[in-house]
Amino acid sequence: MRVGVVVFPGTNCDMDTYHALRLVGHDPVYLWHKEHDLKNVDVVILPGGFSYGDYLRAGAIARFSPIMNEIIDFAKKGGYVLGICNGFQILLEAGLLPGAMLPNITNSFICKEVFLEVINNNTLFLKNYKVGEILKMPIAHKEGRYYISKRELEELKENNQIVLKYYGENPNGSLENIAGIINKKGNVMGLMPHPERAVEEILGSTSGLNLFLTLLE
Amino acid sequence: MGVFGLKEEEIKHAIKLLGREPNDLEWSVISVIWSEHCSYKHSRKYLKDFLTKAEWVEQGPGENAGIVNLGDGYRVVFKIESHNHPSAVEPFQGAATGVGGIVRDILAIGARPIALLDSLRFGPIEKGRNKYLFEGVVGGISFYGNCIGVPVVGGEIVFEDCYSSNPLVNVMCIGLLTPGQKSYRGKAEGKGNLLLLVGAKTGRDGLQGASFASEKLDDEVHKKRPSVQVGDPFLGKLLIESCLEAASTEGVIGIQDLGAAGLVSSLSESARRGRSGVKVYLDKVPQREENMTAEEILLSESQERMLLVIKPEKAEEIISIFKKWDLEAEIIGEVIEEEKFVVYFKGEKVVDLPTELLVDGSLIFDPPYKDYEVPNLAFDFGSRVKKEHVNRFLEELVNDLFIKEKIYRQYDYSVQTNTVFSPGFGDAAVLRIKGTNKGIAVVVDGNGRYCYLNPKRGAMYAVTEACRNILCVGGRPLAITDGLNFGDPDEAEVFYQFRETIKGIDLASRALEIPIVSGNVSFYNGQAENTIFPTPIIGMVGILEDLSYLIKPGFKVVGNPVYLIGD
Amino acid sequence: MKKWTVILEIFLKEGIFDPQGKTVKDALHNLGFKEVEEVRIGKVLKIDILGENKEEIISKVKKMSEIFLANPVTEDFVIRVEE
Amino acid sequence: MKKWTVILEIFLKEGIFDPQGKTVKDALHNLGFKEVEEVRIGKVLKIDILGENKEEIISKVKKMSEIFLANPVTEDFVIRVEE
Ligand SMILES: Nc1ncnc2c1ncn2[C@@H]1O[C@H](COP(=O)(O)OP(=O)(O)O)[C@@H](O)[C@H]1O
Repeated sequence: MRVGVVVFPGTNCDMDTYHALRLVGHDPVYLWHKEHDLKNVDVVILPGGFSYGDYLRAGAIARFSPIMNEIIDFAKKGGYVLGICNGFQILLEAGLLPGAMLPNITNSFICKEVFLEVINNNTLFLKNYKVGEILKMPIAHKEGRYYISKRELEELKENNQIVLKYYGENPNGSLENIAGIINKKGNVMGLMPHPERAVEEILGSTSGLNLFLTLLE
Repeated sequence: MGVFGLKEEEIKHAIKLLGREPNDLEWSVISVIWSEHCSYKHSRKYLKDFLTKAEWVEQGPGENAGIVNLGDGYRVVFKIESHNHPSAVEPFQGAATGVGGIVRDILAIGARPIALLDSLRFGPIEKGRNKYLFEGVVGGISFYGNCIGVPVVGGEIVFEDCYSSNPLVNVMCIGLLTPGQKSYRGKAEGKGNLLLLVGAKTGRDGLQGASFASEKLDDEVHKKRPSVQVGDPFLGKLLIESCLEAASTEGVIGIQDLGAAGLVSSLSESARRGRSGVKVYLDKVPQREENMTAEEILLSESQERMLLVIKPEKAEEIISIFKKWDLEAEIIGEVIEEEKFVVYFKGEKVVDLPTELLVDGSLIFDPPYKDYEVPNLAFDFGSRVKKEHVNRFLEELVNDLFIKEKIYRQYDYSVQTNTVFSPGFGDAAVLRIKGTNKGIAVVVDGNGRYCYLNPKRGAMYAVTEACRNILCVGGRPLAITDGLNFGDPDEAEVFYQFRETIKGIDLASRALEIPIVSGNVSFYNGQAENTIFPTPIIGMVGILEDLSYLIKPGFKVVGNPVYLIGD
Repeated sequence: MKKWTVILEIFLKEGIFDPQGKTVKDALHNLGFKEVEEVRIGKVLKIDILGENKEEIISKVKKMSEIFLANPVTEDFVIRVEE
Repeated sequence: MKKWTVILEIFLKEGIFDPQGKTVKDALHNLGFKEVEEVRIGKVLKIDILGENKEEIISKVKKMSEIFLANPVTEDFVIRVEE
C-alpha cells in the first residue's frame, strides 16, 4: 500500500513517521497541507507535533487546512486514515472520530513510556496484534485526556470502537483509559501514543512495528 | 535614547575612534553593541587563550556555534547560552525565548537542531518566589522545546540560596550536519549581495535587552523594561524548516540569527566577519506596529527572525521558500565594499559607522580583583553520623530524584527518534546518529558551591565531572561549550572568581585535551551579598564510535566484581 | 463600517474536571485565600471586528465560535460586546 | 457570608506581541471572516469566593491577581463581579 504522511505547519513527527515507514520497507510520500491532491495514496497518516503551535486548541486550526477537505472525502469513501497524537486531535476536531481532547489531568505536558492493551484489533492498523496484547510506547502530549459524552461513550462501546486502552496507569485522565479509537467502519483510527517511536530495539521498544508492517500488504 | 550604559571613558573612546561626535541614533547603536552582553568587554581578554583547536574541531569560538567532526561526513554543532535576566522577570517567556535563541544559533550554522539540555539554578523551592520561578522556567522550556520538536535530552538543576533573586537558566543546543550538508558562517560579503530578513515582523519588544542583560537586576527592573519578548515556538518551528530548506540551495552566502541588539548586532557582526559593509533601508523591514522609529526598528529584539545574505540572482527562489512556509521575507539592503554600517530611514542616511568600531572597537576592561576568605560552607562530616541524619538524607535524596523527574516528564525527550539514553537514565544523554552506528553523548555539569569555595578547582571539577559522565556511557569526550555565570565584574571578588574559573577550565581542558569550541558569559547576576556563586556550566559532547559498545548503568549480573577506579 | 470589540469567554462545560482551576485554587489556599471555593479557568478572546450593527457582530462571532473558536463537545462560550 | 462569583480576565499588555492571537486571526481570515481586525487571547478565571460585600471581594481578588494570578510585568487584568 502507498502511504502518505501529511505535513501541517508545526507538525514535528513527520520525519520520524517517515523514518519508521522506510525502516519496514515502505516508500512513503509527504502530503503538504496546502495541497488538494492525495497523490493516489492508500493510507493517509496524520503525524504528531504541534500543528499551528496547538494555539487555541490542539488540532483546531489544522482541521481547516485545504488538504483536510480531501482527507475527509477520502475517509468517507473508506480510505484508511491514521492520526497519531496531534493527528488524532486533528481527526477529532474534524469530526472524523467522535469525542474531544482535554488538557491532561496533571495539568502539564507528559512524556513517558506507557503500556497499552489492545481491546479490539478489527481494523487494518491493528490486525497484526492480538486482542489482550500489551504494548509499550511513548506518549508525549499536553492535551490527551480523551472525553466524550455519556451517550456517545455507550455508542462507542456498542460498536467496539475503543481499540487501545492505557494498561496499568492512566497517565492523562482519559475517560475509561481510552488511548485509541476507530470510527464505525474501522478505516479511521486515532491514538495518542507514538508507534513511530517504538520501532527499534535501541530506542526501547518495537511494539509499534506491526502497525507499520501491516500496511505493507 | 542616545547614550546609555556607557562609561565616560567609553564615550570619549568612541568619539576618538570615529573622529566626530556620533548622532543620537548612532550613540544608541554604539551603546547596545558595546554592552557587556554583545562586546564581552570584561571577558574577551581572558577567553581568547582557551584551547580551541584539535584535529577534530572544524570551527571554534567566534561564530554562532562550534563544529566538531564525527567522521564519515557527520559533524555536530553546539553552543550554550544563558537567559538569566529575562527569566528572573518573566520566567515562562524568559526561558522560552532562551530556548528559541540558542536554537537559532545552531540554525544559523545551517544545522538541524537535534537536542537541547538545560542547566538551572534557583533558590530553595519552599522560599518566596522560587517555586513560581522554577515552574515558570520549566514550563517555558517545555512549551518552546516541545513545540519545535527538539528533544530536551538532559540537564541539571540545583537549589541554593544565592540564586534566590537571580535564577540561572542556561540552555545548550546541539545540531547535526550530515554528509554533504554545507555549514554557514554569520557573514556578509560580496558587493551587491542582498540582505534578506526572514521570520517574524519587527515590533517594539525587548528594546534594550542587551543592555538589560548587562546590568544588575534591581527593583527598578520592572519600570526599566519597556516590554518583554514573547516566544512564538510555532513560528520558531517554521523558521527551522524554512531556513534549512534555504540553506540547501546554492544561493546563500551567510546566515545569522537576530538576538540581543537585534538588527544592529546581526548586521554589523556579519559585515565585520566578511570584512565588508552593509547598507540597510529600515523602511523595508516588515513592521508589526505603526510609527516605529529608526531606533526602535534597529534595536528591537523581536523573536524568531533570521538574516540571510544571498546572491541576487537566487533571491526569488529563496524568498519563495519562506513564502511557502508563510513567513515574512524582505530584502532590507545589500552588502557594500566599504567596511561600514550604513542605515537609511525615510530617505535619509541616519547611521554611518565603521563596522570595526562597532564590533571590535569597545574598550577592554580588566578590573581589579581580590581573593576572599571562604566561609565554611562545607558539610560537617566531623560528628558521627546518626540515624536521623540518614533518614533526612534519604528523604532529601528522594525529593531530589522526584523533582528531576517532575521536570523531564514535561519535556518531550523522545521526538526525532534518536534518544537512546533519555533523562534520568544514564550519566549522560546518548543520541544515535541515524544511518550510522555512531552515537553522541551529551551532558551539562556545574557546581557553584565548589566554585565558590575554590573557583579554580571548582571549575576544573566541573570539566572533569562532565568528562566522567561522558565516559560512563562509553563515550570519548570531544569538546566543550562553557556557560559562565557570575556577579558584577566590577566587584573585585567576583572578578577574582572569574579569572580563577577561566584558569581552572583552561587547565582541565588542556590536561584532558578537550578543546572549547563555543560558550557564553553572563555577568551581573546579583550583587553584593546577593551575588550568585560563580557558576561555570560545562556542556560537553562525546562520541560513541559504535553504539553496540554502549554502557548501560547499573549492576548486571550477581557475582560480577565491583571495582573502584581512581584515588 | 464601525469597529467593535467583542469579548468571547470560553469555559469547559460544567461537570468536566478543570485541573488548572484546581491547581490554582489549591495555590490560593496555600497563599491564605481560604475564602476561595472554586476556580475554573478558561480562555478569553478580545476580537476587534468591523460591522454595521451589534446584532450582525454578535451573530458573526457566534458563528466563528460554533465552527472554530470553541469545541462544542467540551466547551461553552459567552459573547459580550464592549461599547 | 455570601458567595460571590468573580470573573477575572487577564490579557497580555498592549504592545506585547500575542503570537497565539495573531495565529487565530490569520485562521479566521482563512475561514472567510475578513472583518476581524485583531485577536488577543488571554485567560479568564471564574472564582467562587465567600465574603461580606462587593468591595471586600474585589479588593481580595485584586490582591490575588497582583501577587499571583497575573504577572504585573506582562499582563493587565480586569475584575468583574457577577451578581
Ligand atoms: N566562555 C566562552 N568560552 C568560549 N567561547 C565563548 C565564551 N563566551 C562566548 N564565546 C564565544 O563568543 C561568541 C559570541 O558569543 P555570544 O555573544 O554568546 O553569541 P551570540 O552572538 O549567539 O549571542 C560565540 O562564538 C561564543 O561561542
